[in-house]
Amino acid sequence: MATKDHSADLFEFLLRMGDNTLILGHRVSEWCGHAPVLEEDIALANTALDLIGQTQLWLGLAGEVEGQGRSADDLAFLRDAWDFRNVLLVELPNGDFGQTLMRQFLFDAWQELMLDALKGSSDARVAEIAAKAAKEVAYHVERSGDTVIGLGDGTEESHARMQAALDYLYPYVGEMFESDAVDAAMAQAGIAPDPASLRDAYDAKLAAVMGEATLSTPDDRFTHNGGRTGRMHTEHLGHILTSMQWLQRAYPGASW
Amino acid sequence: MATKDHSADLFEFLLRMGDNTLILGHRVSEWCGHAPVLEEDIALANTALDLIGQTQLWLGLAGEVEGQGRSADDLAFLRDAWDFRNVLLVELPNGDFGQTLMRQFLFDAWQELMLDALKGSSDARVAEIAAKAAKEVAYHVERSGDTVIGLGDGTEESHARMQAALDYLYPYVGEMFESDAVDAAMAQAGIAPDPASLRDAYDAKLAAVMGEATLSTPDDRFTHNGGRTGRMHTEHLGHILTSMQWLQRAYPGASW
Amino acid sequence: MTPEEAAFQDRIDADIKIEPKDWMPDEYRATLVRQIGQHAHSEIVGQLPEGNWITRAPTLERKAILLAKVQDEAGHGLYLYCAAETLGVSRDELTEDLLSGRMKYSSIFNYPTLNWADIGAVGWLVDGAAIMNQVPLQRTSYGPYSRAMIRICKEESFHQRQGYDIMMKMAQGTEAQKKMAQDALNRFWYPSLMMFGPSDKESVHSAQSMAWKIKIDSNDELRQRFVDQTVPQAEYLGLTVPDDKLKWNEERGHYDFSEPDWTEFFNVLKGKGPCNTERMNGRKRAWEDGAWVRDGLMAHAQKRAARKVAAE
Amino acid sequence: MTPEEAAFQDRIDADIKIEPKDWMPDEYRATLVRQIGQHAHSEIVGQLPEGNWITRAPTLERKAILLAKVQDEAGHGLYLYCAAETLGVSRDELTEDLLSGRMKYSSIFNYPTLNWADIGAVGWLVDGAAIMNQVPLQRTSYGPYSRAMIRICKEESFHQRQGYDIMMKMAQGTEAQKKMAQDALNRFWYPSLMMFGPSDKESVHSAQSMAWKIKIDSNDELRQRFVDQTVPQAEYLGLTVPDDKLKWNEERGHYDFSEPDWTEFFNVLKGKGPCNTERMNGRKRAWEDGAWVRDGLMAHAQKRAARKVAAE
Repeated sequence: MATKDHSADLFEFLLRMGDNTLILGHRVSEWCGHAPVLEEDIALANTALDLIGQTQLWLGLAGEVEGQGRSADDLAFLRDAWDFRNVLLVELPNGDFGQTLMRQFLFDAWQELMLDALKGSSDARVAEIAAKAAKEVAYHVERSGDTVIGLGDGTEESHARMQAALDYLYPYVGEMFESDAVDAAMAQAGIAPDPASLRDAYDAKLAAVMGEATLSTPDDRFTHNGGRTGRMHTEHLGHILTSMQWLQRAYPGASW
Repeated sequence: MATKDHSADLFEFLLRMGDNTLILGHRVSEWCGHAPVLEEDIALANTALDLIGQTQLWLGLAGEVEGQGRSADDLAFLRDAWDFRNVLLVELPNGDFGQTLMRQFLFDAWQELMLDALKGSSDARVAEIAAKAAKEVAYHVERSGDTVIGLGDGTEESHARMQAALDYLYPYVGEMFESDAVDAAMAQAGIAPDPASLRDAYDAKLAAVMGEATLSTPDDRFTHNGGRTGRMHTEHLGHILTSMQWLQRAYPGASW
Repeated sequence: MTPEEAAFQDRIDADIKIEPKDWMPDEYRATLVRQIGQHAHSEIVGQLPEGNWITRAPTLERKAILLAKVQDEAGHGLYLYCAAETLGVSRDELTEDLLSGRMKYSSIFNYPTLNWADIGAVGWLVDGAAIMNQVPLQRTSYGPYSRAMIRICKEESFHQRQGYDIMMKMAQGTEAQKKMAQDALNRFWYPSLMMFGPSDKESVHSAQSMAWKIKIDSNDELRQRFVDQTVPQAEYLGLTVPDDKLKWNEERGHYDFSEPDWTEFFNVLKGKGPCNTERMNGRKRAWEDGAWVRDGLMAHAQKRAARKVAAE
Repeated sequence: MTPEEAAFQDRIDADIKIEPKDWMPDEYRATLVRQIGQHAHSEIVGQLPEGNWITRAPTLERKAILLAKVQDEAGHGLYLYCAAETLGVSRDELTEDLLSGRMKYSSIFNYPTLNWADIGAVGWLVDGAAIMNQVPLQRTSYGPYSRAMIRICKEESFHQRQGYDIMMKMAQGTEAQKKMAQDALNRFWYPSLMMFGPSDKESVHSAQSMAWKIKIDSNDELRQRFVDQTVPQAEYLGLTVPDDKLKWNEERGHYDFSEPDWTEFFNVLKGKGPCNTERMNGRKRAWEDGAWVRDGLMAHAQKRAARKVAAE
């Protein structure tokens, strides 16, 4: 275990992991009862549930590492937007079902690679969470990938919608592979991989799925960023928090 | 002035007035920057502004009458849904522009009659607020009425949308004319009219405008209710509050 | 009674399950389709009042539990549509019937969820009443329906406990939380009593349905059972059931209680409940907005099948 | 220079306003249309970042002030579209040009408003920079444009004071509020400096525009003036301008400061700012969703006119 020297960086890393799953889980949960077909209602609820479960683990560990007595709930419900460390991708609106599933696939494919690497983390607690989450995510990525393929290679309309979704979302993909001092510290301590090192495998996965889906991945590698460093989120995050944190803010100190 | 004996009822009455304008003002303000044409952006912002201004007066007086040191802001930002006393009509979602303007007209037409009666209130403070607000509302009702006519008697599509809006909203109209013990106390003290007494004039106004608009007012007088008594709001109100009260809830005690 | 009908009734009387391929009276089939379909629709529409609080659930744990519950409900809908399909009616047909208003769903879901305790009350009271209705249906005469009910009841009782757990937390919480709990009970009490339907005296279909074992107990029996079970739970929570006339009747060995307002019940049934329009609009929008998805996935499946044939 | 052109330039040099019916060079007209149109679009798109906080304004007073401000901005848009119309281009044409991306709006509105202090910063810095640009334009050579700018500047300076007032409240508020204020300044400082455009050395159009008095001061002059005005205000608020190199230069009588990141500027201009897509989608949706309204009102106006004719 290598926590002592890296605890500030590790805390930051864990927030990034947990905020990703928290915010995406929230977004996915907004679909409840409104999916195009019953099986998708079930699948979306299941995905959201897995993501919230992972959030409990990541943010729980983050609070432990921070050592100031903050629980996973405290971190989820009592920070304002600027303290969140999720990538911008997961904040983006659901849009139509295609946009939601495209966002899911773009995230799942990254998460699968990240978790796979984290299973070998020098920090046993991280490795353990990763091992548990990886099983869930293997299912997520299979499902979201299949749906992207099915809708991309479906009707003319579904193809056009999926291409529009990819065009809209792709400029947020690069942020998942950016590296900074936190990542360097994590890599050096053997806790987590350098995100940049995952990009080739990701691109290969994307190429395969988009190929089958008959969709064109944009050439431009420009990426929006600022979420995982906290420098600048989108305007959407603040609105998410108004709902997500409502009860905790309106009734501070209550136990639920 | 007749406040002493009626202060609890008067407080309730003032909340009803102020919560109507607060919640409708909030709804209208959601349009900001998204109206179909620039003049409407201006008009909607202006309507919202007037309604929020009226809210300051009604809730300010409510706090004064209550005598517990609560300001208009305290009442607006620190009550939960069950303490709101607005009619359900004003909570309903904006829908399309037609639905927003239909809701506005249905409310404006009531408010005009109510304010006209309140100008003769035995409570000088109420009369004064009513006199000020009446000038603004005379303009609102003219504008919303003209728009309902223009869109009702416009294209086939605009007609159909306006008819759908009226059909959706009409079952919320009756609540504005319901009377209870609070209203009886207000009427007896000469502070406010019995809402039921305004219905005939309202129906005449509605008939005139809907006639010109070539729209059919539903026959059924069934009405949803529960808002102005606080018995049961719609699910929409709670969501409105998450945004509206966010900063006051997240940063209690701060001065803005 | 024809010989076929008599043989059919003998099987039912002997507690032998009717299976999809067995002969059955048209009216038996029609009644089952209506009952199972309505139940399935209720599971689907029932996601909406709870979904209303998923984004505002107060803790991660509560959010996870609520998500799991809503997921279960969609699953129940699926079991039930499958059971209905064995009677020769497709899920899409049933959905169209729901959206056109030809079929109903449980009126309870036309009431709003207005504070977090409502999510507790839905589990405690609404699922509680549902279980009261459903437990006997595990023994219903139609095999697929009976088996679906067995699976569903297991999960529902879990949901009810979770709902009661929320109420407990709220009732033992801050003043505001206690007020939420009482407010929730006030609003959900009578609508829950309505879930058993009007008194059997007024119900025309009941006798035949009971003979067919599609319906097992009378509405009034179930309602009494629900009241008897729920009142002590409310007392344990320190909450007041909103009924002045509620009183233990030593002689009857049951609680006496006030009837719900049946005018309201019939109003809600006619579409005039607080949320009928919102619920139906929500489902219609989901169905209409999802058309391109269903079409797209169908087209893809056909392309794949065609490619597979071509490759063979 | 043709005699017409010379006469035109003489009028401008003599500070005589050019009016719609006067002869003017095509390029003068085109430049004005571009500049006024872009300014009008900026007012319209500029409603969105502020609109983002209207529903969350922390007090009734702040909400009212913000509504009034946004209403003013729409009004400014209207003045400017009217000024552009005097040059022979309709508002609908300009709108189509905005939505198709052929015309731009000020890049500053492609930055998000992320906390309440941002609303203060937009007033203080963004409106402050806008005024710096606009005050000289009151003396611009084209009459309708000049008159629009006079009306606009009066209101804008009011907005700037309101923005500064918000910042003051925040800077003197709780720790969290101070942090919001500093965060807002950090994010809006360099984008505000970019509002004056790249250095004139790199601008090809500037010389001609200045001769025509469409442009009065150089970008660098205005930027310097803005920095000189704003830095003491930031100090007064107790906030730190996010520039290590910022320093009073006694010799120049001005502040030395760091250039903004012009790569970012050109990226934002190309559509890659944080909010370009959201802003354009917002406007497109407003325009498309509003088509039936515009058509309906137009149809009604025609019906009325026809009825009036028939009645005469």
